[in-house]
Amino acid sequence: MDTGAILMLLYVFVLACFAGYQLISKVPPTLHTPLMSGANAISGITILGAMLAARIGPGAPFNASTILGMLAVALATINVVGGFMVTDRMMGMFKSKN
Amino acid sequence: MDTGAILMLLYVFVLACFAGYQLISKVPPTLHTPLMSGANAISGITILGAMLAARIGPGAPFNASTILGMLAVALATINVVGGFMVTDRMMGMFKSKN
Amino acid sequence: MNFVASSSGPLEWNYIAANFGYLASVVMFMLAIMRMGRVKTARSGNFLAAAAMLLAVVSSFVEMGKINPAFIVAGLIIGGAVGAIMAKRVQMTQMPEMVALLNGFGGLASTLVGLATFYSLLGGGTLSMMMGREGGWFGAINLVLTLIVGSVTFTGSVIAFLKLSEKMSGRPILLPMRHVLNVLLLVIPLAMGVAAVWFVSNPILVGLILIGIVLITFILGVTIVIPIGGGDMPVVISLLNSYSGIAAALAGFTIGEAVLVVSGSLVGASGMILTQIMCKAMNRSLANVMFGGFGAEPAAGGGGGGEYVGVKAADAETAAMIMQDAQSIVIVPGYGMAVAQAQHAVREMAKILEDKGASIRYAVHPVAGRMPGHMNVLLAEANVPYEQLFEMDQINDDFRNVDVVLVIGANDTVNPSAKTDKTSPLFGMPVMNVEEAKTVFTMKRSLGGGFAQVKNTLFECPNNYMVYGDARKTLEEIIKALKEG
Amino acid sequence: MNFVASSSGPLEWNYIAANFGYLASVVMFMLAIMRMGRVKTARSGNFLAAAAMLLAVVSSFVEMGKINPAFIVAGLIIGGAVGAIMAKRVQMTQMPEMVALLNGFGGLASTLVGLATFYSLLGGGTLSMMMGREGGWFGAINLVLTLIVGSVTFTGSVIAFLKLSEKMSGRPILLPMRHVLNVLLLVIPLAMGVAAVWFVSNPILVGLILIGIVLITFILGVTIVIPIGGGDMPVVISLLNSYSGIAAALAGFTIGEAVLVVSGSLVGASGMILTQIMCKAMNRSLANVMFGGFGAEPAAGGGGGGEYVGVKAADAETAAMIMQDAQSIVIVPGYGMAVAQAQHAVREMAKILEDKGASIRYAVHPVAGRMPGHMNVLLAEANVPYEQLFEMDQINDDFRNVDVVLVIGANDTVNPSAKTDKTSPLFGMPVMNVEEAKTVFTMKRSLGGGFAQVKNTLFECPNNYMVYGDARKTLEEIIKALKEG
Ligand SMILES: NC(=O)c1ccc[n+]([C@@H]2O[C@H](COP(=O)([O-])OP(=O)(O)OC[C@H]3O[C@@H](n4cnc5c(N)ncnc54)[C@H](OP(=O)(O)O)[C@@H]3O)[C@@H](O)[C@H]2O)c1
Ligand SMILES: NC(=O)c1ccc[n+]([C@@H]2O[C@H](COP(=O)([O-])OP(=O)(O)OC[C@H]3O[C@@H](n4cnc5c(N)ncnc54)[C@H](OP(=O)(O)O)[C@@H]3O)[C@@H](O)[C@H]2O)c1
Repeated sequence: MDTGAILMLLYVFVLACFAGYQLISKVPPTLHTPLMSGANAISGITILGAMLAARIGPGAPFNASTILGMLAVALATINVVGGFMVTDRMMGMFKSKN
Repeated sequence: MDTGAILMLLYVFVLACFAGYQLISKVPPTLHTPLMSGANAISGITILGAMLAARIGPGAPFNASTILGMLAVALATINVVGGFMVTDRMMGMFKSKN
Repeated sequence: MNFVASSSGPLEWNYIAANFGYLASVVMFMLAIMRMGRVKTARSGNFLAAAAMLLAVVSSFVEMGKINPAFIVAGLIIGGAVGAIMAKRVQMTQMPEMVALLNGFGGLASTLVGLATFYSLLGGGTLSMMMGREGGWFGAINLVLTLIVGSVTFTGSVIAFLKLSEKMSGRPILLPMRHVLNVLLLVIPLAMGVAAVWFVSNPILVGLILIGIVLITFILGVTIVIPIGGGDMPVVISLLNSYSGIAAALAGFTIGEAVLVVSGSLVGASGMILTQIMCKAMNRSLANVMFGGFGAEPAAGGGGGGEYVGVKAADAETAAMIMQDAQSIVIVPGYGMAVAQAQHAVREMAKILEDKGASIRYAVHPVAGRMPGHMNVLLAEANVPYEQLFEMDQINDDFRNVDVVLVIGANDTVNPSAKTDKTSPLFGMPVMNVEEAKTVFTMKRSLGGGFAQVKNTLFECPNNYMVYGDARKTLEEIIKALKEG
Repeated sequence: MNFVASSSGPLEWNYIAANFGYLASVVMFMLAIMRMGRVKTARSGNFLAAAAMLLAVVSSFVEMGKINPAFIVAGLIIGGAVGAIMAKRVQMTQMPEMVALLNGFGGLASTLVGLATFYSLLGGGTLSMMMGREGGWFGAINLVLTLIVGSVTFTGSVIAFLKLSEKMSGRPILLPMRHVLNVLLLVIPLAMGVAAVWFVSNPILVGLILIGIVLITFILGVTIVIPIGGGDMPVVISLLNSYSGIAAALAGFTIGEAVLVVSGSLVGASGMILTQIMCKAMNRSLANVMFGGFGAEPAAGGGGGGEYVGVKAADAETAAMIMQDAQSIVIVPGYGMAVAQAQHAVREMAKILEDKGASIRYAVHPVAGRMPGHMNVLLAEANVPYEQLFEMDQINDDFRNVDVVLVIGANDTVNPSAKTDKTSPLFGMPVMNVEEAKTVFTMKRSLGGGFAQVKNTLFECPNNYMVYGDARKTLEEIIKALKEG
């Protein structure tokens, strides 16, 4: 990763933080808990890093990293799958009479 | 510019568009005109590209580009300076009695 | 960051420092736009944006390092002086055209940056570097797009400027087959752009092609904007403003400067939204505005000046006498107040009436005038206190409790038929319920139509009195009568 | 995009395709979070986020190309099954601890990704590549930070889980010198990180150091969270949730994946704001929550159970009789309703009363229960129509027109002394004006305190009647009485 790429990632980081800030302001309290759990599921995006570590292929032989990666994939998947399903259950409850 | 850098610029682009969208929703009509003129001034950021073209230095000899660049600097500066000053005048008028 | 520059040498401290400067200025721009969206913080937001721009320029100098900046400084001085003088001289009523003109300059600057980038690559012998190496296609596409968007923005804005400043008729000019023409004028430059990549080995030819692209899209900018009526210009300006942001972003892609990409797309996206919001307030679609022709001929709902029955008139003295005794007065300004430059007279009259014990409020329709916030800016210029300004939604249910409504040069925005007549082009646009007040005085020069050229049934209401004449003159007569009476 | 991977070979079509997939998923995540912020679109937003995640995973497979995915698939299957079972089995009342646990898994995953990245670089012989070449310092710093943030998130979330599920006492545990301890536990791993860069030539040593960092920050996560009371856990979870986003973003920096950086920082930033909003609703500062100890001992404002004068009690039958004749009834639920799992009984009672002609509304305090929206979720589970739910601000001025208020297991959120007693720790927190109603029935098991352990002056109000007992049992008795009566 060269300095140019690092700076780009920093741009991306700053912009994403800003977008995240903008998105959340003025959410009704009712939705705080499901939103928290939905955001929590999104943070399972770390699964991509885990997959990279758990792969076996050119430049990635089987070693400690593979096992660590597999564990990470499993944990991140629990976070993702459990998170989205639980959020769906919660949000599904907010239905109106009609 | 390699493909990695291009993709990064695309990320930056998408995020910035999103942030711009978020920023403007729900601005009172009173502010539309000054906001338009303020945003207009910001679009003068193209001045940075103009400066790059108008410079004389290593790898940038004096040629047609220098003159085009100077013109571009002048035009962009009109946009920037005029834009911010006009916006300031307009916004300065929204003052309350007290 | 600048990939073109960075690829020509190792990374230096100044490169890093400059890029943190850019990053900071991007953050400042975003915070600035956020602040500009609220009345209280708007001015400081604008100041912050200006500071961010300064920081970006300084950072750019830092990044360039040891260069001969003569031409840059010359450009900055000339541009700065011209910009400052323009900003100082312009009158508040001329704001729309001023913004249009500045916007055009921004677009032209982007076009020139595109051309200059091409020539500098040429001069430095690095053209093949750009077109040939990995990712070169990206730079090339962006170069062409920069030229197109920048040029359209330029001539489009100039036409908008001419129409708004009445140096050119505001009436829509409808060329035959204009849609076909516009499509051609867009497709040809794109095709030429593809051709340019084909002829990459012949830089002179490529240069000529690029200049051709610019000239053709200059024409496109004209043909896109001339069919659009003068009253729709604010929407057009807002759209062109968005384009100038996009042009800056594209220029950023071309030269690989992230700060241009971010700021440009911020402006591009926010301009798009603003355009949508404006269209919505006018109850029109963006397509309807852009395809033009609105206001070219009197609309079906009735000719501007014809067939009014039972219209009553009053003179300035009568109006003064009745207002004298009113408890609550609401002033409804419109485009005519801007034309007559009557805002100061309005404020003077209001002060006198306030001293006589009346309560004064101003009711501002979201699309009164010819650009959003037009009335607010004018009234603010005349020092009308912010507390007396009411938006339509805040006051519209209260007109029934009002003694006197004074309509000053407004027409479409107070037309009750927008609520009832399904055939009217105004139908569906929310209007001020002025006819519910006890007495209405409508100041305008004639029974002539407003922007939409529709018959206004307000003029036939039994409680409405026309006060004919230029709004400022009428107001001055009222002021005189009030002072004497 | 993945800079580590991309640097090992030329760019292929799959690399480009994958990266457009990532870009699309980033856009989808943003739109999803936007939709999740409105009740009407919340569910579809969550679905969109799930789709975005799927797209990202598929894109990652595309990017990796021809590999042996056995271990990945194994991880996906195990994780997917466990996650799905957990999500199906969990009860609505256990949501807070479920979120805490899932969050902890996310944090641990980031830690493991950090370690695995290190080992894979080691295995591939490219450790020196990372530490040695340009920009390597950046990867190294981020690796260490990933480990720290991920580990703290993991153990912190586990403690939060244990406290909320009452597998561990919710009481704050105050270690001596805990602030000093925490600072040490943070500074030492940072110093070890610096040392790791120093010993870069000895990969085994570096590996041991990294494991040491993880173990120490595991302890830090525990010591940070144990001093915080169980009731403050939702804020802690929200903060840890934000941390897990930051950990993902840092992991993205380490391996150079922009999609991780964007999604991670989206979660990080939104989590921070959510935390702030929650603290504000509780009238506490984030620092006050995080430094812990709140609720460790009865507050100055009065012991939880002591010194009540003139408290009146009523039995379920009496309450039923009076409600029977009431026109307008407002139900104010609190944490006790959640503990008693009384939401279905509440709904059943409300239905009977509605059939008898009463108007029923539910008044939900923003911090009723133990997590934001706690009451809304429970009431929604019991099929209470959304239209009958009112937020505090909507209904607080209307209590004076209400015949009967039924407080079900709420305490702090209905304590009038928050409005008057400056010494109370609740002072300044907005509360429900239930005491303004004609009659109040307060259902709880005793005169025991609520979360803040403050004396509740509502209990002494002349129009308040305590209905002692477990909320569900009491409600069932009321239902029986209503059916008979
Ligand atoms: N605000 C925006 O952003 C925007 C943008 C584009 C279009 N528009 C459109 O513009 C219209 C605005 O409505 P409006 O009610 O403000 O104005 P209007 O409907 O355009 O009517 C203006 C009236 O002012 C009168 N007038 C002109 N000069 C005058 C003078 N010197 N003294 C006195 N009266 C004078 C004219 O009548 P006489 O000739 O009889 O004097 C005319 O009928 C709407 O249809 C809106 O959709 C607004
Ligand atoms: N919502 C959030 O996000 C959040 C987060 C952190 C902290 N908090 C805090 O939590 C508090 C919430 O206030 P609140 O009014 O909802 O509740 P509260 O003040 O915590 O009081 C709950 C009451 O329920 C009663 N109770 C317990 N089990 C019961 C049962 N089985 N049947 C009937 N009653 C039962 C208890 O009294 P008995 O023992 O006498 O039965 C207790 O006094 C606030 O202080 C808030 O700041 C909220």
